[in-house]
Amino acid sequence: MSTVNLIYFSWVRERIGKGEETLELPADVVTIGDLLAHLKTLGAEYESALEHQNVIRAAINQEHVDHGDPIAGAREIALFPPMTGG
Amino acid sequence: MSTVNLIYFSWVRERIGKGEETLELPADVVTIGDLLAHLKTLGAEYESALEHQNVIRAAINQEHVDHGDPIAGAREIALFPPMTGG
Amino acid sequence: MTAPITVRVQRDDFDLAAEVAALTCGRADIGAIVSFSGLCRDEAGALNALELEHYPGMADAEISRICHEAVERFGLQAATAIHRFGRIEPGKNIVLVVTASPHRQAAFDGANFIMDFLKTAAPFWKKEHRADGSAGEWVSAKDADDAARDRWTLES
Amino acid sequence: MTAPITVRVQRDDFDLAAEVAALTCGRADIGAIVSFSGLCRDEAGALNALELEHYPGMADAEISRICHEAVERFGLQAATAIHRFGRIEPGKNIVLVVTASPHRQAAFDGANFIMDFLKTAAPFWKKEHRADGSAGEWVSAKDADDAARDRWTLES
Repeated sequence: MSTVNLIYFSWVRERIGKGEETLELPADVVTIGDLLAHLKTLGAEYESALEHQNVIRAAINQEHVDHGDPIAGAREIALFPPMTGG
Repeated sequence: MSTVNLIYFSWVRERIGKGEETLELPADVVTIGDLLAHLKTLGAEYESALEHQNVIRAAINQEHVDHGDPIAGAREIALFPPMTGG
Repeated sequence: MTAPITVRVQRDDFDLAAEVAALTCGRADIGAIVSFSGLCRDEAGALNALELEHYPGMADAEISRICHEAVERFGLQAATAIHRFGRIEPGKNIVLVVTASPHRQAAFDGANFIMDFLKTAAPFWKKEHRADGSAGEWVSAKDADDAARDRWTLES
Repeated sequence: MTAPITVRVQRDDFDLAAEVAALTCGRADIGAIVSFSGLCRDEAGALNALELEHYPGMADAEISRICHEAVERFGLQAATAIHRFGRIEPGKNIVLVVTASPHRQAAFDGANFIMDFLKTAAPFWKKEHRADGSAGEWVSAKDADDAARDRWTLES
């Protein structure tokens, strides 16, 4: 088990219904993809937020990562839709 | 014979030694190229100014023209080097 | 000498003239300055405002990274990027990018490059507040923005 | 509606912020504003000033023609171009171009296009006044400027 701070933005935040939370992750959650699959088991709000898993972007410790990247060492993992700034 | 106002800029002006003049042109001066050839017969200052004839740019009534363009109807013909503004 | 880079993420508006003056700072070796201002746009009168959400910390870090890359790639003499967050009404500023270089094309390319990556990599999200009071939608990311970003890799 | 085009050829300096404000003029349908400022540049401390000679009348007419072409080609909402003449010292403004459009690439392309044609078609000539008091040279036209202009024909 490892503890991470999760932080959500935009409609991911709205659908999950909170901006951040701290979770204990099972040892078999190794990558961002594993994390997304794990979150979707936590309830309908997570299922709705992460339904189109491919479009979800992630950052570990405030740097962009891919779904295949490992989360080992992450203090903060952010999940959000494609960015629309500028 | 036709009468035109000639106007010179940059080093064309400096080498000819004047900014403008009014000239009577012989009837066989039909194009800008003819005009340049004619001017070069008028003295060493014109020869020096128009020596590299290909680089000389021309405008008739304040619009860019090519050396082959006719000068018929010109009130004002300007001769100058390639532009270096901006 | 490293080129000065100014990055700010702020709620308040910015002053184009002041940012350009700060960037040139009396230097005589700058030949070209390009600025890009991105504004909240409303063509049909249907929009009350945009709400810009951002990821504090990461927003600054990403924009800084993009500016450093632009400075190195295009040999810029200076770069400034300011991105606002919060509620922004039509006609108001959202983002400012300013680049300086000895020659014009590098300044144009640098500002263009920063904007393309800022759009696709800086963690900001826009939500609409509609004039008719209906529930606002989150603005969708555009494929065209990804394509604009990708041309910088394809060209090199 | 025709896009407002502002062209001025003047001895005095210009004010970037005032020109941008005049161009946007409270409109809410503009999404992108790009400005280009060209400055008198002196890297080695060898230059006292540039003297800019121009062809009165034709200078305004050529710049207007270029701006109209840019507005039509890129669908600009507005364009401003101001070119100074006379003595201009290092660090001071020579030229300003501002473009506005709904989306960013048209604003970038429009300003870039106007500058490329302004450099090669607007009747201005630069002469150097050197710091050592020696006779100044007329600045030579650059092949690179012709190449930059020609890419707009090759691309289309």
